[in-house]
Amino acid sequence: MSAVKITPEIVAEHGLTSDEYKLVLEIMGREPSMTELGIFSVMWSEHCSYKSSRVWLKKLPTKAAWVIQGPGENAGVIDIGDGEAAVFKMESHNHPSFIEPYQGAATGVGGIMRDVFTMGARPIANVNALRFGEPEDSKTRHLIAGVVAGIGGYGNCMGVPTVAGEVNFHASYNGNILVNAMTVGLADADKIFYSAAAGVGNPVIYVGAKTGRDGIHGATMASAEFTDDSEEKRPTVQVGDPFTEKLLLEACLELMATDAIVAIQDMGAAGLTSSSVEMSDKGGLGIELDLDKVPVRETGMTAYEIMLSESQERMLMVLKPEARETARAIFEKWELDFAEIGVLTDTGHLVLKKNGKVEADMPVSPLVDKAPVYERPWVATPKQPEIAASSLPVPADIPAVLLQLLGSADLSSRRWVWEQYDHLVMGRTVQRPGGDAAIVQLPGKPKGLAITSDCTPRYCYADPHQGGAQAVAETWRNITATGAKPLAITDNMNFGNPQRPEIMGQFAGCIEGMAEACKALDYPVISGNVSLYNETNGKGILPTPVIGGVGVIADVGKSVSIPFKEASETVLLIGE
Amino acid sequence: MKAAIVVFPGSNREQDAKAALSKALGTEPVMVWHRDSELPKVDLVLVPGGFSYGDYLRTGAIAAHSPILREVKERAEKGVAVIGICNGFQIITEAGMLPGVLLRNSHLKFVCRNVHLKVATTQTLFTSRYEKDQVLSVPVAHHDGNYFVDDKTLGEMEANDQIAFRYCAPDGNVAVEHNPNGSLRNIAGVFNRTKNVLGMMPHPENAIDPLQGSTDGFALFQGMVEALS
Amino acid sequence: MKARVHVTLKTGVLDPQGRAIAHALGTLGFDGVQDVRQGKYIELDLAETDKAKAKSAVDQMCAKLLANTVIENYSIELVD
Amino acid sequence: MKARVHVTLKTGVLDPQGRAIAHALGTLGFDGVQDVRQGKYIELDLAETDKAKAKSAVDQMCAKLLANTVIENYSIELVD
Ligand SMILES: Nc1ncnc2c1ncn2[C@@H]1O[C@H](COP(=O)(O)OP(=O)(O)O)[C@@H](O)[C@H]1O
Repeated sequence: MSAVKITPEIVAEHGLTSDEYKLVLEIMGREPSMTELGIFSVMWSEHCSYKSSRVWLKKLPTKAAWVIQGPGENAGVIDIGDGEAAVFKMESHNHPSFIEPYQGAATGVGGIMRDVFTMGARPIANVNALRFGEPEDSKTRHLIAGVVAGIGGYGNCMGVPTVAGEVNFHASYNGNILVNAMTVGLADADKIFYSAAAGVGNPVIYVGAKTGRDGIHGATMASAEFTDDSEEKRPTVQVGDPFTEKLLLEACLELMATDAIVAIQDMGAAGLTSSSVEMSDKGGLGIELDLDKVPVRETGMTAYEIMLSESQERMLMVLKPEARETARAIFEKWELDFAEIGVLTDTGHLVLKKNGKVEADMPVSPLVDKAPVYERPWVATPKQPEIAASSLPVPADIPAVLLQLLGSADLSSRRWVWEQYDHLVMGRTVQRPGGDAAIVQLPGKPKGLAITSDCTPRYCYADPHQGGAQAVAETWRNITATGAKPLAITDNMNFGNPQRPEIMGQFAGCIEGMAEACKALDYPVISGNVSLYNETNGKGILPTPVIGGVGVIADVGKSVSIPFKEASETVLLIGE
Repeated sequence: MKAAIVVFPGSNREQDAKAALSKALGTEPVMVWHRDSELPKVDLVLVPGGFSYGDYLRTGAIAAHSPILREVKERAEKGVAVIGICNGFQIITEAGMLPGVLLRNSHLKFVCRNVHLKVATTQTLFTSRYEKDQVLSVPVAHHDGNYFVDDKTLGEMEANDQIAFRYCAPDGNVAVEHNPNGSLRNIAGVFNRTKNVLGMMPHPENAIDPLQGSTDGFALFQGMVEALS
Repeated sequence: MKARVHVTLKTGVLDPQGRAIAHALGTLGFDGVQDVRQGKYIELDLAETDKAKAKSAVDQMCAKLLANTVIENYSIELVD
Repeated sequence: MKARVHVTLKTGVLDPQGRAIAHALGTLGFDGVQDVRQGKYIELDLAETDKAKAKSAVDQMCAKLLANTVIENYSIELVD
C-alpha cells in the first residue's frame, strides 16, 4: 500500500510509543501505510484520546434530570424549559496561541463556536478564560495584545457577543499561556443534532472552506511538551477566516431547519480524520472516502496531508440521500464548498482512496476503543499547613495596601480586555462584563442565561482538592449572585506533563474536588476539554481547571448587578 | 411607511436593526438579501452593522460595489431615506453616498462601550425627535470608526449642517477624551447634502430597551417612522 | 501574467496604522524612525497574456475596488 | 534614508482577504483573475544614512514587529 518503510524514528515522530505501535501492528495485521500511521497518531494523541485523563474524568458527575447530552458529543446540552436547550462547551487553544497569539486565539474561538452550532444551536454568547505570564515579562504584553485582538477579531465578526471571562497573570505561564474559549448556544430541545452516522449507503458530505496544508500535526503538537527551540521549529499555524465561518453558521442553521441531516460533526483539530472516524464509530458503520473529491486549496496534496490537515471552517455531514439537492442549494447560496466525498458502508472499515489507489483500509472501532488508556502514576499533593490570619502582621497603612491590591495585575479592571470584544451585538446583553456573571436575554422572552467562568490556580496549587471544589463553587456563587439558578458546567483542565506523578496528583486532586462540589450542588459537568503538557523545560503551569458555569433566570429584568444603587443604603455581609 | 434592511454576507446586526425598526413601525421591515436584484419599493433603506465580506480589503469596500448597493444609491438620489449604521456607514461612505472615509480607530483596537452623543441638528427626518444639543447614551462597537474628510469638504459640511452627532462627555462637552476612535472633530454621524442619507458609527438599535441600559436610540427610529409615514 | 499593485495613502491623509507602528518601533528601542506609512500590496494572477490589456484591466480594478481614490493612490507593475 | 518593506503571506498560508478580493473582482465582471494575495507595504523614513546599518536595523524591525514570521515573509529595499 505504501512505499515508505515505517521506521522507529517515523513512529516516534508521530508521537506513538513502541508499545502503542505494537498495538497498531496487531490491529492492522500488517505494517500500516503512512496515511494509516498518521491516522493512528492523531486518534491516539492525548488531544483526541484523552489517554492520560480518561480514567479520572469518569469520576465527574454528568447526569441530572435537565441534562439532555453529557460529555462525548461536540458540546453538552441542557434543558432550560419552554422547549429550549442551552448548548455549551469550553476548549483550549493554548499552544497555538503562544506561537501566534492572534491567529491561535482566533481559531480557538472559531473552533468552539463550530462545536456548538454543529449541535443545531445558534451561538449567543462567548466566554474567554486567559492566563498569561508575569506582566513584567516583555513577551506578556505582546501575547496578551495578540490574544485579545484575536478573540475579538473572530467573535466580533461572527456577531456573537463575548460577555464574560477572566484574566490572570503568573510566572508559571511565562512559556505556556492559556487561552480557553467557551461558547453558549441556544437550540430547540427537540432539534439537537448528533454525530453518530447512520444508514448504509448515505452520502458523506464535506462543506465549508477548502483544505490546505494547515497545521498538519497540530493535534500531536498540542500534546507534546515545549522545548526552547519550539519557536524555531514552528509548525504552520492555521489562519482563521471568521467571515467564512459566519457563512458556514448561517448555512448550517438554514439546512438544519429542514429535515436533511442524519449526522454532523465539525472538523476540529485532527480534521477529516477524527470527524470521519468518530462519526462512523458512533454509528457502528464503515465509511469510504474518495479524497480526490475533497475541495483543496493547494495542488499535489497527498492522502496523508488531506487527512491530517487542520484547515478551519469545515464540517462533515451525513445526509439523507433525497436531501442532497436542497442542501447543495443552501451551501451554494452562501457561496461555500459542498462536496459529496464518500458513502457509509457496512464494512466497519475506514477506506480512503486517492487517484484510484487505496491509501488506507483500517477497522474503525479499534481506533477509538483500543486507544491507549493510561493510569499514570500519581502522588497526592502534600497538605500545606494552614496559615492563621492572626499570625500575619497587620499592615501599618491599610489604605495604601488597599490601593496596591486594587492596582495589582490580578485585581485591576479588565475593561481594557472586554472593550475590545463586541459584548452587545444581538442586543440582549442585560448584565455586561464587569459583574459576577453575565446575563444574556433569550429572544422574545423575559428569560435569560447567566454565564461565567472561574478558576483560582494558586488555590489549586496549594490544595488541588480544595481548589477544584472552589472553582466550581465560585461559578455557582457568581451565577446565584445575579439571581439566576446554576444548572451545569463545562470545564477546561489545563495542567503540566501527566507523565510526572506530581502533576497527575494535581489533576487527580482537582477532579476529586470538582466532583465533590458538583455532587453537593447538583451541578453536573456536561462537556469539557483537557490540555496537558503545558510545560517548558520541565516547569509546569499552576494547575488550572477552568470552570464555565451556566444558569437560568426566569426574568432578566429581576437580575441583580454589582454597582451600589444609592447612597445611604445598607450594606450586608453574608456567609461565614 | 415601508422599510427594508439590506443583508450582506457577514452582516451581523441586521436582527438588532430589525427589532428596533419593528418596534417603531409596528410591522416588520423587509429583509433584502444582497443577491436579490430588486430592491422593493420602500420609504427607508437601512444598511446594518457587521463585517460585510469580512471587511476584507477595506471596511465596507466590497459591499459598496455590490449590485444591490448601486440600487440603494439610485434610490437615495431620488430622495429615498437611507441610514447606514456602523458597517452600514462604512459601506455607504465607500459607495460615495456620503463624503469622507472611515479609517482604523486611532488606537487601532476594536472598541465596544457606551458613549455619549451630542445631537448637532434636529432639522432632519432622522433626528426630529431629539432636541438640539441633547446628550444621548448609545453604545459603539467598531474597529474603523475614525471619520476623516479633507478640510474643504468639512467646512462645507459644517456650513450646511451636515454633522448629525458628535462624541461628547455626559454633560455635553465635546472634547477629544470622549472620542472613542479619533474621528475628526468628534464626528459620530453625518448627513449627505440633501439630508436624506445618514451614516453613523454608534448603535441606536442597541439602545431601545431599558434592559439594554438606555432607550435613547429609540427616538431615532420613531422619528424616521413619523417623518416617513 | 502577474500584476503587482501598491495602494498607498495620499499625502495629508491621516495614517493611524503608520503612526502606531512608528510609536511601537520607538518603544522597542529603534531610534531615528521619523515617519512610517502603511499601504497595501496586492498580487494578482491574471489569465490575460497581453500586457497592454492586462494593464488596462488592472487599472480599472484599482479604480473600482482595490483603492479608494478619495484617499489612496495606486501603482501597477506587470511581470510575466 | 527611506526603506520600503513588503510583508507577504508564506505560500500555503490561507489568505482570506485575497480570496475575498478575487471573488469580488469576479462579481464586478473582471474575468480571468486566477488568484489574489494581499500583503502589506510599509514605508519607513529613517534618520540613519549608512546603508548597511539601515538595512540591519530594518531587518530587526521586521523580525520583531513588522512581520509575523510564523506566517509571513518580508523583503526590504533601501532608497536614498
Ligand atoms: N477576558 C475577559 N473577557 C470578558 N470579560 C472578562 C474577561 N476577564 C474578566 N472579565 C470580566 O470581568 C469581571 C471580573 O472578572 P474576575 O475578576 O475574574 O471576576 P470574579 O473573580 O469576581 O469572578 C467579570 O465580569 C468577568 O466576566
